[in-house]
Amino acid sequence: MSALLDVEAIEVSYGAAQALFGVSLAVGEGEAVALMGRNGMGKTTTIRTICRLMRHHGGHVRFAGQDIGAQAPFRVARMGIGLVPEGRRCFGPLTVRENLVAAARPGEWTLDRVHKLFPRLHERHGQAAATLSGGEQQMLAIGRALMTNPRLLVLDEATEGLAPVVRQEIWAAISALKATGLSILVVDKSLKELKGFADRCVVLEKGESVWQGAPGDLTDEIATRYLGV
Amino acid sequence: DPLKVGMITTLSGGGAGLGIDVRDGFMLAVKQSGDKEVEVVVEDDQRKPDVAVQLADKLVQSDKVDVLTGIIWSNLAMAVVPAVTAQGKFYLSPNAGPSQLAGKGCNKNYFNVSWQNDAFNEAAGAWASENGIKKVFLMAPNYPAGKDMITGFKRFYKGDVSAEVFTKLGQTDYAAEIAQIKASDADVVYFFLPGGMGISFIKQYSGSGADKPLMGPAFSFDQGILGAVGEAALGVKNTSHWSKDLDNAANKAFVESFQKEYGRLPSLYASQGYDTAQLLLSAKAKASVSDADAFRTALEAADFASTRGDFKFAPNHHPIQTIYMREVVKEGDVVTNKVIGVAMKDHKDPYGAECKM
Amino acid sequence: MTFPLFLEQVLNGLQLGMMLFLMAAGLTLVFGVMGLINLAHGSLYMVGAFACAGVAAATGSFWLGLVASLAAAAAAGALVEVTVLRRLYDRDHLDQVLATFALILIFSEGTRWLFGSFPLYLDIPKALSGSVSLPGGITYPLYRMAIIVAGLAVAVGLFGLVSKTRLGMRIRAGDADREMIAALGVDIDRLYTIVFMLGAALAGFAGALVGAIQSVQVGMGEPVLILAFVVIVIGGIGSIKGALVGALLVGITDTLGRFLMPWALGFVMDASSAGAIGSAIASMLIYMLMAVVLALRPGGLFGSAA
Amino acid sequence: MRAETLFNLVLVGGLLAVALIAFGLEETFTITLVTKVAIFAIAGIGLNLALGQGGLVSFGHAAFFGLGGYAVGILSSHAQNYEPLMEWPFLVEGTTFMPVLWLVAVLVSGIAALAIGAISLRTAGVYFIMITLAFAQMIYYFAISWPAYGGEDGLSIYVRNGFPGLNTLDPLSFFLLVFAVLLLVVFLAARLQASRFGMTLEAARQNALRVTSAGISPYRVRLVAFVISAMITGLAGALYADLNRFVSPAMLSWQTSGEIMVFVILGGVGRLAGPIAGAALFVMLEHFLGGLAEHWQFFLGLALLGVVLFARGGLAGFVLKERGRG
Amino acid sequence: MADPVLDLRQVTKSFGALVASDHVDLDLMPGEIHALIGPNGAGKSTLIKQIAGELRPSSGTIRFNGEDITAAPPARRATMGLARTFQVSALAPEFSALANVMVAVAPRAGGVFRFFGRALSDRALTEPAMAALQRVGLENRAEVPVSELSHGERRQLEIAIALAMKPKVFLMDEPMAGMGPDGSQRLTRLLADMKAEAPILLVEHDMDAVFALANRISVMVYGRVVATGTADDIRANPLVREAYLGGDDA
Ligand SMILES: Nc1ncnc2c1ncn2[C@@H]1O[C@H](COP(=O)(O)OP(=O)(O)OP(=O)(O)O)[C@@H](O)[C@H]1O
Ligand SMILES: Nc1ncnc2c1ncn2[C@@H]1O[C@H](COP(=O)(O)OP(=O)(O)OP(=O)(O)O)[C@@H](O)[C@H]1O
Ligand SMILES: [Mg+2]
Ligand SMILES: [Mg+2]
Repeated sequence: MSALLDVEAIEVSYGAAQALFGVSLAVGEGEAVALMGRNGMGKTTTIRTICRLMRHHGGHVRFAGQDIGAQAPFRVARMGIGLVPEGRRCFGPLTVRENLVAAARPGEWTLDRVHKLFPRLHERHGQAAATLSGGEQQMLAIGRALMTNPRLLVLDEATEGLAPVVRQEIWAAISALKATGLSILVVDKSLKELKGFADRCVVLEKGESVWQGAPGDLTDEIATRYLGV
Repeated sequence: DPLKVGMITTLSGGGAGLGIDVRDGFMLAVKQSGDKEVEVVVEDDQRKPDVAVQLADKLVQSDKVDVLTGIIWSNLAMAVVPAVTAQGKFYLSPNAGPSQLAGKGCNKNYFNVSWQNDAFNEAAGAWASENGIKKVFLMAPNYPAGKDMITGFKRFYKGDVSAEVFTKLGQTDYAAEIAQIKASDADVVYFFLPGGMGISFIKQYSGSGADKPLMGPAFSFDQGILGAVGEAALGVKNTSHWSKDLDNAANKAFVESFQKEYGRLPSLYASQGYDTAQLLLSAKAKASVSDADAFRTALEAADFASTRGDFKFAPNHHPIQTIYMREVVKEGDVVTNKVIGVAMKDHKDPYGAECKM
Repeated sequence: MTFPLFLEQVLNGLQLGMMLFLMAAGLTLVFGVMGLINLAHGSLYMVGAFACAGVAAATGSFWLGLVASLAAAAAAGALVEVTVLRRLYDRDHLDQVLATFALILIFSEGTRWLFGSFPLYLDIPKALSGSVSLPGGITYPLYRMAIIVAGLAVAVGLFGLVSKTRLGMRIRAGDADREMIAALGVDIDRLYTIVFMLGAALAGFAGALVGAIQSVQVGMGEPVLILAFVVIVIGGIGSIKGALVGALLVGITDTLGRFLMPWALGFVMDASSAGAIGSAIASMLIYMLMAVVLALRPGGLFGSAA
Repeated sequence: MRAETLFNLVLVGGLLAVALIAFGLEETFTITLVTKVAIFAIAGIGLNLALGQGGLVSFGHAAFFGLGGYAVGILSSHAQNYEPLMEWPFLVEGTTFMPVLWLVAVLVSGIAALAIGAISLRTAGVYFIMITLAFAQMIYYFAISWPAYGGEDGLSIYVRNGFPGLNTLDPLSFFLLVFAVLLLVVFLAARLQASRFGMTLEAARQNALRVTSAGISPYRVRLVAFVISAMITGLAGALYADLNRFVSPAMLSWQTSGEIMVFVILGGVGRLAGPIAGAALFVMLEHFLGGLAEHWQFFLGLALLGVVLFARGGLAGFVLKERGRG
Repeated sequence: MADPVLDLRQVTKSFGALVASDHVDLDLMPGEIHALIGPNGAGKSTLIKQIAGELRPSSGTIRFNGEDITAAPPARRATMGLARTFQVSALAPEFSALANVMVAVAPRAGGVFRFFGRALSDRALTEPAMAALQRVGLENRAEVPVSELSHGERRQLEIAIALAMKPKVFLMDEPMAGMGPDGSQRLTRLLADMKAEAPILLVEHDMDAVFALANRISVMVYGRVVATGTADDIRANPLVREAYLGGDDA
């Protein structure tokens, strides 16, 4: 399996404060990778670096065989990275439908298909995104990323704020997406679901990738040591 | 003896054309005199009164000038002149003559070489009465100079006033006023709208289908403005103490040399700048500015060939001069003014009586 | 006062409103949609008027001048956006204020440098001179009719562009969250350049059209700027419909105020003071209107509440 | 923080030094310029309180600057003409005594700000910018067309007002007086910035919801800040009237509001001494460029543009960042 | 039985055709944690906003310690003792974590209209603020600007602020959201402590936490409270299982 995304020993800083000290991970074509770690360990920073919203000063980021270190964010997105950001960041003044349409690029994912995945978004299509409930916004953020027809879907806090049943739906949806061959990189706090879903896990600790492996190998000892459970 | 002149005038922003004309007229006269002893320091007041005051301070304190001049606008003059004359400096006004400085607030060191603000309007009022105009529509911006203009007009006007309309300072659209004019029973519209306001009004008026003749003081029909309104202004009558076709030798020489030097027709303001410099040079030839009394006497004599022909000072140091009636005509390709008669001979401002020097 | 005169004044008010809308249209786009406080909007308006006057004088054709005004203002807009404003989107609004204030100085003095200090000549085209007769015995200048039509066309076009097209959605999305729209694959930099050019071209267009019946001179842009801001703030920022309604309201208030205030005061004082005082109140009227509208609806008439 | 203190001291000290050196060299006009800088700086510090700390971008501070100026102009012209301001219901006479004039200027601006702020603060963001502008414009047009005190022509104060024990006509003495006021204002602003009130105001700027849910009404905090801000700017207007011995509606115009704002942004928004740096740079540019070239405003524009583009956070931000790294 | 601290009667809020709160009756007793759960968009946050005063109910009344506060402005409710945390963090980003807490302490420690003293060295502010940070485990991040805190840390800070207000009621909108597994566990312990100080109205989707903490649970669906009961009642309620909990969860 050739790696679609290949992150190699990246170092990233906020001003003078370094946040990542060599994070490496790879996501293969069609693979689902879970990024884990306690609060403040650098998951979001890693994801932002992949999407070029932050610059690294050490290491490499490659996507589909290209070094994307010098690319503008929009180019990376067009190459096929779809982001569901932490905190959702829906376009508040725009309606639900406009949020989706603004992101649209040609491909299998269309407005109809997203509506089918999240019927709630269909119901609320004319409402300003800012007034959606938290969970509705999360659905919108995922739908919006799908509208870009990505090859790699990156979800930061995929199910934050969702009702258990919706959470299950989302996991089901992401699993279905995975089944279609979409590659996925996901951050979430629910260990159980991540383990059930991911092909591989990467654990971050204080800005370093300290452990990688199949979910089955994620022992309780590792979980207690790095994830605090 | 050397003579140092400080010129504060408007060289930037919307009203810069006037300042530039005054400056160019003034400098032309200085250049023609060939007098190497005259030094002129020019400063830009940006049409802001506070800046003008500070520049006056600078010219007096740092540059140590003997004479100041150059201010275009009444409100700036009101800010600067009292302070400058109080410090014993001479001020020669090449434009703007607020009534206060002609009356109660007159000063022995203040000379107005242009006109008292009311002059053109008084002459226009007199002319209107003599030429059988029964009813006028008066219009001016709502600020002191505008109100003075209207008062001035009414002073010698015997007929009726159909309406008095005050517009907003800086107004650009006159559709509402034009509708009122069309609906009124006036014979003539007399208006004072300086600068861009006048340009907008005339352009809009000419396209509106209104047919009442327009009249006004020269400011709205100055050469710089006629260039912008073009034929829309044809036929408009306006009062002025100067016109480029005034038939005297000094004026002919001035018009020709100005055109040669700067490549454009001189305006009213240029002639005033030119006359101001001429007056100053004439005084310098007679007395040293270090002897203030002698210099003042030399100024009072006004012993120079004015572009407007006869020129002398009243006791309040304001001009006694003839005001002409001009008409906007087309000469070849150029829209310009032509003198059609005298509106008021030897006009003298009415405020002098209050002046105690 | 007669009734036809009153009607004519209402018409004048509407017409002034359309003119204001035309002047504000570009600003609404750039300010409401891109979130950029562009004080130099008035300068672009001036650039348009000067370009039109310059080209019309050289070629004798107003229409060529109009084309030139669009081109010149768009080019100036693109230049300014690429060299200056682009660096300021992620900064504080106040940096934009200072930068565009600096641009006003540069444009004004630059224009004076090129064209001199005297107002330029610009006349309405022959095809649009003359007047039309309306029912009720009102004659109305054809050119002003043309401005109304142009204003309506711009309103409809802009409304469609901003609210109906994907381009419009992306611009608005970019305003809400620039980083996020880039992360979704939209080249927001290029998009903003295009929008800014469009806004600038609209300013130039207004400058040329309105300049033909006003004074084409340095400094003509600043009063327009203030009025345009008043208009879009009354209407609610970001709303084209709001800008249109705001413009008409301001136009009618201003026209009728100028006309009715002195008339009404004439009943209680002599004509001369009524004229002066009435006009003083009239000149404050649109600002009063704005204050009242905002005090009652802090987000403007059609804006989302601030 | 220490770098900033040093920066502030250098600025304030520099102002004094320039004035004293100018006095030594008998460059009287330079003293006038420095006085102007100090006065604009006071106006800017006033605005900075609302704008920098409170995030209240007032585009109408010229109203307070002008009201402060007119308070001085009106009172002293009455005093100079020996005409009482009013005789009924009680006698109010003019005065030429600066402390009283200042007090009146501060009160008048404060009261105006209370009224304007009470309405304006219902709005936020750009709406606030415009509604403050609207009020300032109303006052401006009123001043232009109201004939009693000169209208557009303005109002002259023939002799500068007096301050006990000081010859205010002497440029250096007047400068020192203004400078003392500036020091006082800087001191007050510094204390205010660090105080609970300053902290709360700042928090309200960053997140009003945060403040509300802590049980504080952001509206009240902002209104108080707006009033204090206006009072300081009004005081500057009072001083400016005496500097020029003249007041006019130009002080009330939107260009003046814009300029005060430019001082603040140029110097560094929210920085204590930012307005001093901004005013100094602006006045310097205006003075030197004005003498250099006919189209000096073109170059002024370029210079300002340079500052925005290359000095993030204004002069203060620029200088202090450099210092912090070194 | 003691009087409820918070008492909602027939509270209704509609947005156009959508009824986000539909005649809601709800109360909060002293010493309890009352959890409010329900599908996304059920109207939980809307209800919290009405209690906090950010939204005005279309009809119905809200009483706080017996006093009708339906129309009171939000700041006043906060002064009366209602503290809330936000679903999406509402913090002053340029301030340090400590200063954010201090702002909340000030109104209860002498008021905010003090213009002279240095706030940062005012121990009446810093000490309670520091104590609150300690309780949520942020004491080592006290001086860090909020903009540099990670998402999870911000959530912790929100709670510290609520704690520092020493309120009579906590309104918490999804405090667990964004917390890592370890964070959730620690927060669960903290909330269990906090209810001794003041009762908590808790909106939360983390069922582990809800079932571990709540004395009572109300379920909201389409703006209506459809069930109220103990954890076991709710877990057993087939309607809730279907509409909210889903197949296997909890
Ligand atoms: N804008 C910023 N400026 C400075 N430091 C930051 C900034 N954002 C994050 N950090 C720091 O970088 C580190 C990593 O943060 P990051 O947001 O990547 O963590 P995370 O693993 O996503 O945590 P969480 O689960 O809480 O979201 C943290 O120590 C955080 O304080
Ligand atoms: N201002 C508004 N205008 C229109 N609809 C609104 C507005 N505010 C909220 N809504 C709608 O009201 C419903 C309730 O929203 P609310 O935020 O209270 O849900 P919630 O129960 O908190 O959901 P979640 O668990 O996802 O946060 C949602 O469908 C939302 O879209
Ligand atoms: Mg994160
Ligand atoms: Mg919610």
